[in-house]
Amino acid sequence: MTKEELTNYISSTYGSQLKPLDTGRHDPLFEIEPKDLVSVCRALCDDEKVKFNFLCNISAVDTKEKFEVVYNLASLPNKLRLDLKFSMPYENAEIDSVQEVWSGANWHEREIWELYGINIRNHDNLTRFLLPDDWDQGFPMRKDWDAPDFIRMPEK
Amino acid sequence: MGKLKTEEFVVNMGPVHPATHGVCRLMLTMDGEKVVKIEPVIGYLHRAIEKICENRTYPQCIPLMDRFEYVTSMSTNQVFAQAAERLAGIEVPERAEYLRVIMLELNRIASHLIFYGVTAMDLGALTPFLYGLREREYIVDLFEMTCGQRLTYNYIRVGGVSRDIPPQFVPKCREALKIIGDKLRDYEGLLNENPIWLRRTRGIGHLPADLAISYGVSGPVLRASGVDYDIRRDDPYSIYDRFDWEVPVRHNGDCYDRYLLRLDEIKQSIKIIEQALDGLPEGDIKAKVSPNFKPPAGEVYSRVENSRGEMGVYIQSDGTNKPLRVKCRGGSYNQLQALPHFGTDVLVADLVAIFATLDIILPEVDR
Amino acid sequence: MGLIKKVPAFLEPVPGGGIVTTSLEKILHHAQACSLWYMLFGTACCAIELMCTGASRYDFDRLGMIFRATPRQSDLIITAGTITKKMAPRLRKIYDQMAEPRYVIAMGGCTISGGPFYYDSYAVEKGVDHIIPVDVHIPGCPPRPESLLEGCLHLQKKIRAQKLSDWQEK
Amino acid sequence: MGDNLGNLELAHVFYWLRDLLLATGLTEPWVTIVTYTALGAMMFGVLALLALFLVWWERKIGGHIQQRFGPMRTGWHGWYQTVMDALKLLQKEDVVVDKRDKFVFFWAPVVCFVAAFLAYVVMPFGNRLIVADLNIGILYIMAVTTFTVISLLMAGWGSNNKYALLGGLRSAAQVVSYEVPMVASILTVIVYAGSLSMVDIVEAQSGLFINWNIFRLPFGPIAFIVYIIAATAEANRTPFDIPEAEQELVAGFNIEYSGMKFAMFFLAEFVNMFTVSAIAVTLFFGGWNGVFLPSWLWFLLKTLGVVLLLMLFRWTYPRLRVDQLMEFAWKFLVPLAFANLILGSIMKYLGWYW
Repeated sequence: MTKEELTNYISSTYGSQLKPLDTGRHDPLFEIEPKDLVSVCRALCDDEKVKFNFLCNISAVDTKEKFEVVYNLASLPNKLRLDLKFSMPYENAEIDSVQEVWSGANWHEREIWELYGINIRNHDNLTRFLLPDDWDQGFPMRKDWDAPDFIRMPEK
Repeated sequence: MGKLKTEEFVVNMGPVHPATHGVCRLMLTMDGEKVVKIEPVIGYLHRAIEKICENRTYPQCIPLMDRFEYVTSMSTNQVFAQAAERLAGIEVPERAEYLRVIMLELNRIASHLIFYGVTAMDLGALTPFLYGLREREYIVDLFEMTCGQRLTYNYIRVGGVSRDIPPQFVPKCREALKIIGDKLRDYEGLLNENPIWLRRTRGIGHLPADLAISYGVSGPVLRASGVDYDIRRDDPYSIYDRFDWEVPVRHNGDCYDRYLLRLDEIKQSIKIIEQALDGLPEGDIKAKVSPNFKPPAGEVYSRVENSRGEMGVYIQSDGTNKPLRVKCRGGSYNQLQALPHFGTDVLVADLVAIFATLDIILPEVDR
Repeated sequence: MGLIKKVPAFLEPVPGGGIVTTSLEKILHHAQACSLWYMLFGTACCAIELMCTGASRYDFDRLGMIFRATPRQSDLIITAGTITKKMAPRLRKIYDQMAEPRYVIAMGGCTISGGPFYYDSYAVEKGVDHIIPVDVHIPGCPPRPESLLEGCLHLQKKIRAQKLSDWQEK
Repeated sequence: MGDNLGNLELAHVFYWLRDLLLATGLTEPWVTIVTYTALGAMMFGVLALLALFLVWWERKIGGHIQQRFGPMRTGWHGWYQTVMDALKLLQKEDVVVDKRDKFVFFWAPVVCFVAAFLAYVVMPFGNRLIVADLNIGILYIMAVTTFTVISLLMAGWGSNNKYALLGGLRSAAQVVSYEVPMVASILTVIVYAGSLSMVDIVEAQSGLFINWNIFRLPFGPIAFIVYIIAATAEANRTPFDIPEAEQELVAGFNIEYSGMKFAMFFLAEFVNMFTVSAIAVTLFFGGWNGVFLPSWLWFLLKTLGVVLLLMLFRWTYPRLRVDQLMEFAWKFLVPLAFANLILGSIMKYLGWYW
């Protein structure tokens, strides 16, 4: 299955939940509604035609206006790649955990919770792990984050 | 006879422990010698590379990528350069692609040699450790000859490579490959059939394929569990589709298979490098790229197969000369994550063997 | 502290003890310099170079340096690699666990000043001398094994130049 | 013991010292005490020097196996490296752990050190060169070498450290298991020598090397192999060094010991290695028997040969796991040793040997 076929297949099968985006530069990128996240992921993982059973990565992005969360999926048997993405406002940012679909999402989500302060629903172990145990300076990966001893590079 | 009542106790393995390859801390709940529960505590090497990258231009990010995974830093160079090229639509010259493949594979061999030595040392054999590092020096010499650094190379740049190889590189490289190929037989003779080695590794730490996939385990560990998946072949990048080589796969998923598979990979890498050396074309080594180039807004997730599995970088660009977001994904991150789910109910000595054969290094986990 | 602190106290009152002390001073410090057992402490990139230095081509053992896994039995800690703010208390603890006389080599840019690349990182300790006293700094990112060996030779020189009176309780 | 000193070469020294002391006007019990102390000190000095040499040798051998040099900077090929190590360890701070078991923590290295030297009381270093020819010599050695395990247990318990405790317990289990095949293989030798005395065992092997037990006994090589495996385990050497397995337990039982206390453990380990090799030589390789060279030199050379074997083990093999170690002892070595013993005894009874 080539990339175009994959895009067509996803658009035709999951068209109601997934909208193609044109910012993806190498692999197909789709936008997803946060409320559909777990069900669509489950379906993508179980769909024999594509079978995205491998979660490569989850990244949160702070675009200075909103948060985006990107899921990079791969299919081991069908050798495909797909990216899913959704955005949400700064206030009360919250997403569902996908670890019931891919157990490996656990630490990626924990990291998002820790560094961005995005709450994860249905996560079994939301505890601090990258930052020091006594960290009290907020969420360092946010763009507006600042700390007394933090040296920022000049903008230019 | 009734079972004796025992009491569980907690042992902290790390952050400074000879067997944790750096600064991983495993909180082990133990029942006598038996490990009942593992809780990895990470972050002792969290250097905020992702945050720093947001404050650097694209070419400035590459040295940071070196430090993100220093054992195979060529592949981290490659994955970032590849992502930036895909974002900006840069074509890489033919010769640069060949040089990249040569360096990537040499680095894979170097990394597997370290694995060989360190694993043997963790299981108590001190001599293979020095043998592995001795042969690695030949490869390090080649890197030093090319880019002047022994460890953090900063060689693969956006649009090509930083400099051409010196004329004596090709003969030296062939010589090194020959030495390593010969010595590989010594290595196998030293450990493969050794009854103690077999008892310590065979059947220990069985990782089932479905668990591995669900936890995102990749690379040699995944292939040792019987999943035939290699990004070099199945999601080809650079020019890997031009060479004739095989993806070694083994099916038991235990420590012994993971160990053997890496030795097999060394042989395949030698094969690839020899073909690449034969086909090395003349020409440019770097496309014209401004050091301050601004890729159009967009996002890309690029991935390569390095010696620890899938090495990926997600870059989102907002059209300026600095990335909006760089997220690095290393193979060790997921392997360490999976460890508590298949590494329990073993003796502490087995845990050391499992940890060693997963080939986890901590900068990849903590970043 | 063992013998080294008690020696002058024993010998000073004895007539002619001063002569013995000076020759003893030389021997004792030579012994320290010749058998620096280093602690296995590697956090990041420099750890690989530390391993290489211990391996066949460079061979730490020539200088009488072997690794010990426990801080109690090591004389030297080579802080190979970045020390983050989370790691810093642990490093201090390890240093405190070591038995005196103990020495520190700060290996690599990260441990000297936070490194050439991490100056604007929120998580990296900018220089290991904020945490423990450093005897020798070795620049490089990572330093070559040769520079590490040279640093060790400098440390030996420094140890040999010490006086027994340096060890007295202040 | 004074009586049977008459026919031994060490007695020359003994009587010389005695006469000297009597001449200074000391009276009887004191003279005996002082002479024995001097003898003991001499023995101690020789063995300590030997242990220092073994440490250096081990590092050189390890180095050359790994294609490097080992110590080079302290004298010619680093010959006084271990002297410097010992001097340095003397200077080191003696760290005492806060929540230790005071008595046990302090005495563990002492017990280990003393136990390592006790075996040499009955060790025949050469022709008529022995401190005391006990008629239960080998039994005595088996008894006192086991003291080492008590000291390791003490160190493990007293340090109040989980790694140390695990190391101590491992060593207890290991030594108890390996004592059995070791004794069984030694018994085979005793059956043929017909005596427990070390001197008698050696003298039974006098003559050409063909008379050595390893060639003379019906299954001599098997007895020797069982013995050397068990001895490696007794001396806590790789592949049986699980009590101090560096990659698992950091440093095992001696994790909290520094300075001089650690040096005592360290030296005791090497003295132990020499002990088990010396016993192997006495039992299987004809002890001090040999031609041309003086007997004590033969003994030393043979023992160093066995030590070399142990060192080669160390630098070649990976480490066994703790349960595999037990399995190996009880399921393989013990049956083998006993089968060997029974067969050997039957053949001795039937007279099928020469």
